[in-house]
Amino acid sequence: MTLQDLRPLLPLLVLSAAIVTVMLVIAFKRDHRLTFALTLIGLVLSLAALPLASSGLPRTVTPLVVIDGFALFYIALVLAASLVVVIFSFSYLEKVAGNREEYYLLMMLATLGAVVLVVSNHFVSFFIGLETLSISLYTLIAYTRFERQRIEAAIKYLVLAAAASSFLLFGMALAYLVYGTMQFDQMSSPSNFSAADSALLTVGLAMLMVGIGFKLALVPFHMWAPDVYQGAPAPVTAFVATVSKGGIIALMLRLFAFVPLTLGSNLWNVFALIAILSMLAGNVLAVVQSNVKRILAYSSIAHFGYLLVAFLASNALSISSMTFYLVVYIITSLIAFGVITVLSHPQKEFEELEDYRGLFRQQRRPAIFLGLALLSLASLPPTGGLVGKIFLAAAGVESSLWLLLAALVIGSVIGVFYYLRVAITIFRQPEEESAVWTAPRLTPLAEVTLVLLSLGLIILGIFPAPLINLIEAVAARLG
Amino acid sequence: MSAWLPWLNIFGVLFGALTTAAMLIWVERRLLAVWQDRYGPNRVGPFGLLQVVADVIKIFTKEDWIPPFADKPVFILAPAVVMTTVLMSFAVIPFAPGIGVVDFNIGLLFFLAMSSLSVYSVMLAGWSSNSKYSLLGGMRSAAQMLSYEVFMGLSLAGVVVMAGSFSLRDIVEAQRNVWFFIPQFLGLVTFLMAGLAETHRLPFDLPEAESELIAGYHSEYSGMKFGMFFVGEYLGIALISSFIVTMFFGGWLGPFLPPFVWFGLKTSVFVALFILLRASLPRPRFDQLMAFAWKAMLPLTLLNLVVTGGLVLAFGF
Amino acid sequence: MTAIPLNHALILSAMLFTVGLVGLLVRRNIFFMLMSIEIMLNAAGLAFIVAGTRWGQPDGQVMFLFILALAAAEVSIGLALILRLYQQFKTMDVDAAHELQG
Amino acid sequence: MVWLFYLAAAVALFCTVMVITRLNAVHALLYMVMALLSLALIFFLLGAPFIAALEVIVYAGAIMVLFVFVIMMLNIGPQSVDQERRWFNLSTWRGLVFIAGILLIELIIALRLGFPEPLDVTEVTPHQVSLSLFGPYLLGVELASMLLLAGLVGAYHLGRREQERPKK
Repeated sequence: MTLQDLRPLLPLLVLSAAIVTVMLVIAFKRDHRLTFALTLIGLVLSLAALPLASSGLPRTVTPLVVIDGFALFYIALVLAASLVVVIFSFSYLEKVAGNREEYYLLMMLATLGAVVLVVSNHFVSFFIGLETLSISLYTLIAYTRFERQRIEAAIKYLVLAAAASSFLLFGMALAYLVYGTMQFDQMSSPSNFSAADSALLTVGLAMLMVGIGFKLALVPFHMWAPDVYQGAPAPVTAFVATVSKGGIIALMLRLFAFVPLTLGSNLWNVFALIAILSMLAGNVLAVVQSNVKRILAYSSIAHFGYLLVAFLASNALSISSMTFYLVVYIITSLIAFGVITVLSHPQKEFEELEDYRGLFRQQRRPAIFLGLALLSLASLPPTGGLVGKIFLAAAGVESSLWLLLAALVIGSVIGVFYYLRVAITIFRQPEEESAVWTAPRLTPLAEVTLVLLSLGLIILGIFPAPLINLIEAVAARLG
Repeated sequence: MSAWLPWLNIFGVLFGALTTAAMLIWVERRLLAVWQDRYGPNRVGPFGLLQVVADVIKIFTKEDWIPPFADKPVFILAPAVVMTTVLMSFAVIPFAPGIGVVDFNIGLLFFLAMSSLSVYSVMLAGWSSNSKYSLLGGMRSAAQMLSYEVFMGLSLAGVVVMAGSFSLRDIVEAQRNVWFFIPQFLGLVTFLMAGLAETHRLPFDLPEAESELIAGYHSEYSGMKFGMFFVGEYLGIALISSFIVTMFFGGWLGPFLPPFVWFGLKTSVFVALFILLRASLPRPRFDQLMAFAWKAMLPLTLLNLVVTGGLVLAFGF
Repeated sequence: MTAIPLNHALILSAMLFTVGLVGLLVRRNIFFMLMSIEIMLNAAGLAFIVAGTRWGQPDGQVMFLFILALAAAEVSIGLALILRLYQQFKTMDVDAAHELQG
Repeated sequence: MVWLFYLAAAVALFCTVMVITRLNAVHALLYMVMALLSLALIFFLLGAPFIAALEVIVYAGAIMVLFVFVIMMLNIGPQSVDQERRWFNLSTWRGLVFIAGILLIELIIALRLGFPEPLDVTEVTPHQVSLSLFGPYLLGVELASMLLLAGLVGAYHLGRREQERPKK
């Protein structure tokens, strides 16, 4: 490692420095506002470090980490999403009794984990990034630790995530056994594998897939998603839905740019089955839910199923369409969970469908934001959701994956039904007695953020070209 | 000749360690008596030397009673663990060139491994006795030993950095020019503390604290099982003393006298120091003990390690 | 050193992994579930050591060190959660906690 | 020395099975420690003495001690054994063991294919491990400290005892 290597690492270094600073500040002076401000500054600074890091790319810094345009794009995405989540968290945490400061520390640690995932080029950094993310999430999910459902959700997540990690590790070990290296970009080296080696590799990759599938909550590894989405505090749910999954997608794209996943192979078929199941089961199960957080959980299962369609197509469009869709999905989820967060109280989350009845009459602006997010989730105009899905489908069409596309269409049609159900509830006449909850205060910062996100969503729906061009430029470097 | 030399070594060390431990019981009582201006055991044999033999006969013939409420297998296992781990640790101690059971290239780690396993004996004894004093003693010792183990390993890291090896023989050889207690004085101090805590000696004897926990984890033990805890403690003292000598005081190195004698002399000094500490220091409160470990000792060892590492890196000695 | 049949070591790790998995699925006591996870992590670690041995590289051992770090962090949080669970539900049974249902 | 490997493997496997079938948590834990010790022996035979030592120091000596510590804190005595017995449902066992057996057989078939020739094990010394730990894996070490920090902060936050009164 040389001094030149530090420059591309700047975003990570700034983030780590911010973590240490926040930790020390907490040790000497507990102050919610101060910690919040420091966290914001840390995240903004590390976003600001991105342009500084962007000269002389791509650069491999030790075998573990590679920084290239793709990585920088995803770092920006992850950091921005985490910044938004932190902004929403403030008013929620104000109502939390007890220590609030550790929340920000853990949030930044989790973000660091996701950033490491994005830049990792090696099983070791993959594993450490993933686990830093997970370990922080265990605590974040149980953060308001005197609510029973938090503990329950955290334990479920911990047990299942740890089991998934061990699958992942075993898979990595087998892959290492075959390749003799843990570095992604050396795995493509065309060595003539014996039958034995390819058998081992298939088992290894299948086990890796279990781990990744779990983190993305794909069917049949999705059991945790609804419980954790419901049980976790609303801002943490937002984090799980956006930052954590975004990091994994970036990693998956990088890993499978080198490890072959040929069309029609056994592994490919299993992936396809998972995709179809996720799209169908996610949407069908969402229909019967009456809890908005659970609905969003099932809907996220389906959405990552859609993403897999483009992934399986593995053609020129795959990476750019997935990235674009992911950006749109993250913005949409941030709006949806942001609204839930600002309306929620730690003891009583604003999550039952009944709570939303007549929201429009009582809270005009949040209702509009939420409505917009639902439109985007249902891929209706004028939002980015529509463009994204067309883009995904185009990738599928190019590789003629008709079965997967059929599932995508069926899933989307079911999706429209339940998203609109929620949307309609918002605009219905409120029941007389449901006016009990007092209108929470929307902090100016949160409101500005929501407005910006909504504008972004609409702009992506109308002028997607600039972002697509940017993504295509950065994606070209990969693979 | 060479075929049974290892066996001679093994049994020699085993016999030596056990005899030393038994002798230590007598030594401790005599020395304590001297410092407290009393006689100590002086009836059985010359200078009361046979007192230990008498004690052993008593302990052997005592009824070996297992309380009905205890968890029997674990209850029996606990004292065996302490004897096994301590005796196993003696295997890697280099007493003199040619004397010693094995020369292990990870000897130091082996020692740490055994000392971390010995925690179980106390914890299991405390748990299986199914009595509240024992349980409290067991919990205290678990917390204490876990905390002190952390910097026990770290305090030795400086020595490893300077010697460049985990092998105890290499470490002794590396002290030909200067004994490590001079450059590694902080390491010595912290290791001494950790060693005291690991052997539950005063002032760190909170797990057994007669006055508050009525002997803590081994309240329910009697007969030979109690004897094993008892002897185990003295074995521990001998072990930690000889380990300090190996790591910091040049092991067998020394002029004129044969190496083995040097080793024995140096070790005796530290055994005496352990006993003197018992005679002179009061027992701290439990939270003070923990705070001391985490807030004073751990930073000190880390500082020591960083400085040592930096110096070695800079000057390469 | 001696010649150990590496595929047998690998099969051992697969067996341990499966046993851990069975334990995880069958036991309802959260305590045993955590222990089963430890078994699975260890089995994966063994596989890494075997792989490292095959290539004569230290990388497998390095990975094991990171697994150790993970296990320590995970267990400490898991046990803290167990304490919470026991305090709030008065049980170690994970199925007793079922407030989250769709 | 090959027989030593098979002996250790048999002990590890036996103890692991015992871990998941015991009713008494402490007994299970002791079997777990035994399994870890025999695994350490296997690591040693596979030419990884450093890892063998760390397995004992960290896994058996620290992580498992935490388990015992929690058992003692919760004071789980014999009464919990009866409860475990009630939860010990044989029919779930049979089904799951069957499924897991199939999985295992598939795994073994895949693994058996791999390099049947016994390899001459070369020891990878602690020295080599440390050099690569602080060479190519330097960033990994730094990041692992962040991982441990997350664990530390989390355990501190979740484990703190005092009751917080909800603010209205």
